[in-house]
Amino acid sequence: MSILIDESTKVIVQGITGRDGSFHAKKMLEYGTKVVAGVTPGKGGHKEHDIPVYDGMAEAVKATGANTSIIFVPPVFAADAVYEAADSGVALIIIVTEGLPVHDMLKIDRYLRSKNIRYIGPNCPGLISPGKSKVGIMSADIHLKGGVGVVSRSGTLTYEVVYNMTKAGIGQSTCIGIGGDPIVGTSFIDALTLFEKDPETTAVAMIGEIGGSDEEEAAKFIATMKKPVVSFIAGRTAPPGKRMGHAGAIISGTSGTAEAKIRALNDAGVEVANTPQGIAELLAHKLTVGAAG
Amino acid sequence: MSILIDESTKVIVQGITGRDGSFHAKKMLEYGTKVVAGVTPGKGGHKEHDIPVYDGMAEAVKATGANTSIIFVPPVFAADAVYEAADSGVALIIIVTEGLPVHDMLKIDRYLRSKNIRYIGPNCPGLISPGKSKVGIMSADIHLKGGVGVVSRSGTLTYEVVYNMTKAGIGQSTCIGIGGDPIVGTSFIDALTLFEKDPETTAVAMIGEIGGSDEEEAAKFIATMKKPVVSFIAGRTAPPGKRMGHAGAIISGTSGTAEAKIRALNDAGVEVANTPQGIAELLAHKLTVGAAG
Amino acid sequence: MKLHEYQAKSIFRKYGIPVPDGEVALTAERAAEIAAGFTGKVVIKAQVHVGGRGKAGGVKLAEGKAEAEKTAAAILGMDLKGLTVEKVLVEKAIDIDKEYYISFAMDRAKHMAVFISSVMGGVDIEEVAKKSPESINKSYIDPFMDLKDFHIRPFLKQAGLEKEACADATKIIRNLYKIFLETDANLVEINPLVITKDKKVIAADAKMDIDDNAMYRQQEIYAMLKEELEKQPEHQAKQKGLSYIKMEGNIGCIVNGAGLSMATMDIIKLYGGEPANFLDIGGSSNPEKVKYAMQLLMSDKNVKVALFNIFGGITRCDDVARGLISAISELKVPFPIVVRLTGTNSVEAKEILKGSELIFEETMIGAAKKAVGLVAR
Amino acid sequence: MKLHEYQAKSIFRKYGIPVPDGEVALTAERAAEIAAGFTGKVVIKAQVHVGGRGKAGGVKLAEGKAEAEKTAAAILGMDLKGLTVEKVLVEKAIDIDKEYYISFAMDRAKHMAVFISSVMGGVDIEEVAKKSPESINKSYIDPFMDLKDFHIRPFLKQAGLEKEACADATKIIRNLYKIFLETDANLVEINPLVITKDKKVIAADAKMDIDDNAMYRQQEIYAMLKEELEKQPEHQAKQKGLSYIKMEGNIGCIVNGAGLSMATMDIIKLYGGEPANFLDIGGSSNPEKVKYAMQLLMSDKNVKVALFNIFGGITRCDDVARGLISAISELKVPFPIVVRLTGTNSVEAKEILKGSELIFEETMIGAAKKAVGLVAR
Repeated sequence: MSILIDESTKVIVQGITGRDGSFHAKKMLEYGTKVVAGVTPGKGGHKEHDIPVYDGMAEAVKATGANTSIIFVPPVFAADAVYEAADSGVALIIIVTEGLPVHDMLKIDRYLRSKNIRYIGPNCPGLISPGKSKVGIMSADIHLKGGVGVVSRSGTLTYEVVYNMTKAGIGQSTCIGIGGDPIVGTSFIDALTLFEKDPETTAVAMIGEIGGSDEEEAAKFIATMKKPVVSFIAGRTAPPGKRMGHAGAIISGTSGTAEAKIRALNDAGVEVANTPQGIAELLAHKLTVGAAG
Repeated sequence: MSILIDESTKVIVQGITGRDGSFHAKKMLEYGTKVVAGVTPGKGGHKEHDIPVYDGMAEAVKATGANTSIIFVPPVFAADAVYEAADSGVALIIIVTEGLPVHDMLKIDRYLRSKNIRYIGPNCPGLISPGKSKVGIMSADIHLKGGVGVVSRSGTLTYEVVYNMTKAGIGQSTCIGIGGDPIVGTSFIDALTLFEKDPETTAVAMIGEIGGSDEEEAAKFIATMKKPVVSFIAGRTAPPGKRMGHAGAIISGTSGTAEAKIRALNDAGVEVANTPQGIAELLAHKLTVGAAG
Repeated sequence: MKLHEYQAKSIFRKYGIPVPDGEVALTAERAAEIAAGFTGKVVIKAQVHVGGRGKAGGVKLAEGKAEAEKTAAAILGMDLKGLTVEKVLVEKAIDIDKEYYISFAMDRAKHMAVFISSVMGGVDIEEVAKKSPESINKSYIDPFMDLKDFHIRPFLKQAGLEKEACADATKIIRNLYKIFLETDANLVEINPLVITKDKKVIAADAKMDIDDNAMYRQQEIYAMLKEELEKQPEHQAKQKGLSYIKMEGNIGCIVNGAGLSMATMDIIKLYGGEPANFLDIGGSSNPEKVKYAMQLLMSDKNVKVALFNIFGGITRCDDVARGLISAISELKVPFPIVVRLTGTNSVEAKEILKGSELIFEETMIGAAKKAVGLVAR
Repeated sequence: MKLHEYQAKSIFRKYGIPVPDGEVALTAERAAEIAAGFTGKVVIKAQVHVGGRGKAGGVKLAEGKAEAEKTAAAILGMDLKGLTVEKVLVEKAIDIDKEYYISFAMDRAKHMAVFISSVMGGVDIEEVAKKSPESINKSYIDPFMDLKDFHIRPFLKQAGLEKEACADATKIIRNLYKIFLETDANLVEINPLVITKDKKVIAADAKMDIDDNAMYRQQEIYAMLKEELEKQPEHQAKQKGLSYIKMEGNIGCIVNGAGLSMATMDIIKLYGGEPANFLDIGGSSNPEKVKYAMQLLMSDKNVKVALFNIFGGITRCDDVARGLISAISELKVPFPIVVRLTGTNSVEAKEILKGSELIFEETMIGAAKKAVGLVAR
């Protein structure tokens, strides 16, 4: 097993005729993901890497039975693309697009929740269940099929962590990038809840960063979990009041600091690595102890 | 048992200082309903029939632990009153107010559903579980505690039916007036579903009328029910294209006729009485047969 | 409440939806003057609330002042499915290339507004739905989302419009939706939406139905309708808090509650009679309302007997009785009155009415049978 | 992006929120002229993005032209918590009777906007939250509902405003919400909202923070900020698709990805160094971006060593390598460059860079240690 996506996931790429959409549709297809359709208004009937393109989501879902959509549409049109996906019947939406205004996200978030549709992002790399399916933009070759769930607010930092895990022989069940925006569809707690329930997952790595209080909330939840969780928090040296690349990575006044997050995690009994490499070491230890005990 | 309301129901009356709100708050209190608070903005701190009045719903719910609200606010302010109730934490809202515009109702309906709040009405008499609680404007004395669930789109017609049932010694578990507007919170199917599950209810009387297709939808559901259902449909003589008092009671083109509804019910095996009195006779027969069989 | 085509088109104009040049006329002379202002042919269209005006002869082409006058004269005063034509719309005729159907309506079952479109315009949409359902597209609009391009796209594609016509049609659809929301409409419809031979997109017809419940905040529209409404007894009754609909029978009904009123009519019919009206005097009946209800019945020459059916609850039977006493003492009621009163204070009511010439019955069925019997004599 | 008080107040005026009469000045002379236009006292307020300007000496009263000029001269050029005052707002002083706090903000955890109010205005709201939490009221606004009277009522009641002030305050709060929505604000704040001795309700201060992501549709606001923004290296970098934040250390960082950039800074610190900056060159790096990133580091006189940390994925290491080669050949880079490249095409990258004076490291930790060591020498 894995969470959210597996061999049966059927994906539509919204914005498939754009540069990024086309590139990643191809990469996903090469990985073995069932990319069954693309959507670009006005391009219906065309093909992109042999994937049929439709004018609209309703039509594409009806024709292919897709259950998942990944969105590569520029921010100005992204909100409408999400609404269209929401009304098409898919159960999971991955918003890769960066730069969606927060006021739009408030409404989108409320809308998708009201329809019980799971979404990931925005401004996220997507997710991968190694050996099964990739619905995202991460490079596949650093991943190894295994038992550790990875959840993270950032992209390349996660690749760094996963790369070190794989080098150490520690495989992953599913890796999810939840995105770096202030409002995201899938929180740490959401991902942890799914990992806790997933029989294949034996431990979880949570990679947080400054801004908001998602890690602090997660810490409380982890205290109730049976599976071990290790963590890394980026931004110990970040100054207050500045957005560190991600729209959500900002210390406001005294809230959202790395210190507060690390403290909350330590209080919940979670070991927090000093470096991204440290995650692999902590996991190796946990898994050995777990296997022994 | 009964459905939706019973001895434990704690009610707030929104618009308690208005003429109708005040009158019916008193009547409900006299019946034994736990009317724990009233709300009228600007009248906080006053008392109405010894019921404490608050300025807002949040405050009233916090102070009293109420789980139900009944709204007697004029149409111009009714939508806001519903939203306020929705955000206050009550689980059941009865909208007595007549005259809410349909465009307002579209949004209200979507909002309440998105929060999983049950509502009844608008433009409805409310509901009564005889001997337990009355959250509505029906006169109590025609009711008798018993085993028949009654659900209806109209007010006085239901009284007529219930009056005849009570005269014949057939008591009611709960009587719900779902309201005569085109868009209502609780449909026939919703009420039937609850009655089917309620151990105290042994049979159901459904009183429909022209307009829409709620009775036709209900017929399909009744075909799957274990409990007997009898029906009466008003408006066999109604002309097309005219609103018969209720905003929702209108035959549009060829849809919404009494004939179509009666046919659908008959097809589902439901006996439809020719007169309101006929309901009591049909029930007497069903219940005797049921007891014998 | 329905708007006439010319009224709906005046709203369309305000919202930037193109309609043919034209004006409404109450007389043939005025129609001729309007026609004289246009070169080429004009269309003269009866302004009545019935479907299929064209087939029924309510829409005609004419050319020149004289012909327009003659045609308008023929249409004005015409009886269209029971309604008399009092106004005509005189419009410059347009060169039709293609005809489509678009509307925004309420879907009661889905609790959503719906955008309905068809590539078969200019004909009755219910007919199209039966014969060519594949030509119809429905896009449901979630109340939390509003109209989006993806709701419109399927129509544009099916219609195969060229780029410029696409942009024009999109603008019209967006403005139509705006009208739908801002006028509290139950229905706004363009049938046909026309592409002219010179590639213009025009609303050739216009239909609007406004939510009665929203009239308090639709004062502009109410002002448009006021004059015509005030002539209707249904509307006069409504202003007094009564719901009245005239029927063709001879047994006048006065009932409290809409459902009970319909049921009373049904029972009259069941026992062989014909109801003269639907009349719901509402919840809290005061004597004035009862008196007014009786006057309504008296204004209908067909009425041969009145049937009072009151189920007292919030409505107190003694209040109704007092109204009844005052009505029969002040008005010379020319027909017998059958009364059935049950519920709150019905004993007191019967006391009040004792000695009057009213005919009492205990049950709905009894009262209906009695009334039918009285008419049959 | 934060607006200055005078900019926010210009928006307030447009939306009908009363603010004191006043104007912005870049010189003491201009400040004096503005002051001369008012009778009575004026307030001269430093326009810089720091909290607690008053306590820090950035807000002063003055009377008459001469005193205003003297005061403005003292404030202009002042250093307030590291920022130099370049503009002052000169306003007619108001007679304060009562001070309140109101704002609309984003609640990240609840995914909702929130209306925050307090009867303790004119002081830091975070302080109030600690010391008198009971004075603060929060009403969460569901995105599907918008602002309703019941969100506002608790504040009006707690503030105990008289009828007219109630109506004025309600209007201000509704307009503030409109600004919040229509300008894509993360925060709009009035602190204090003042009731003057003659019972007027006035926004004495104004704070606004606009969502960077919404700038594409907030052109009017962007135009207001443009001049000041264009002076900032952070903003210039952003225009080129890079995320740059200057820090006080001496190890310049060039990294792909925001999280990895922060982690790189953290590791430098962990091993005893001080990062000179945050710099994320983003996902699809072209050689021009790499060159520009190097120029940014060179423009910071503190930088003693550069640390490249690239995790190739979508970003191809060979692209970065080509950029790097072109940068070092065209620019005279005055400090050593430590390079760590991993992932997609890293082998090709190393081939490209072979023979250059770059210092290679295999791991993040290795690269950080090396950079720290180079600075320490």
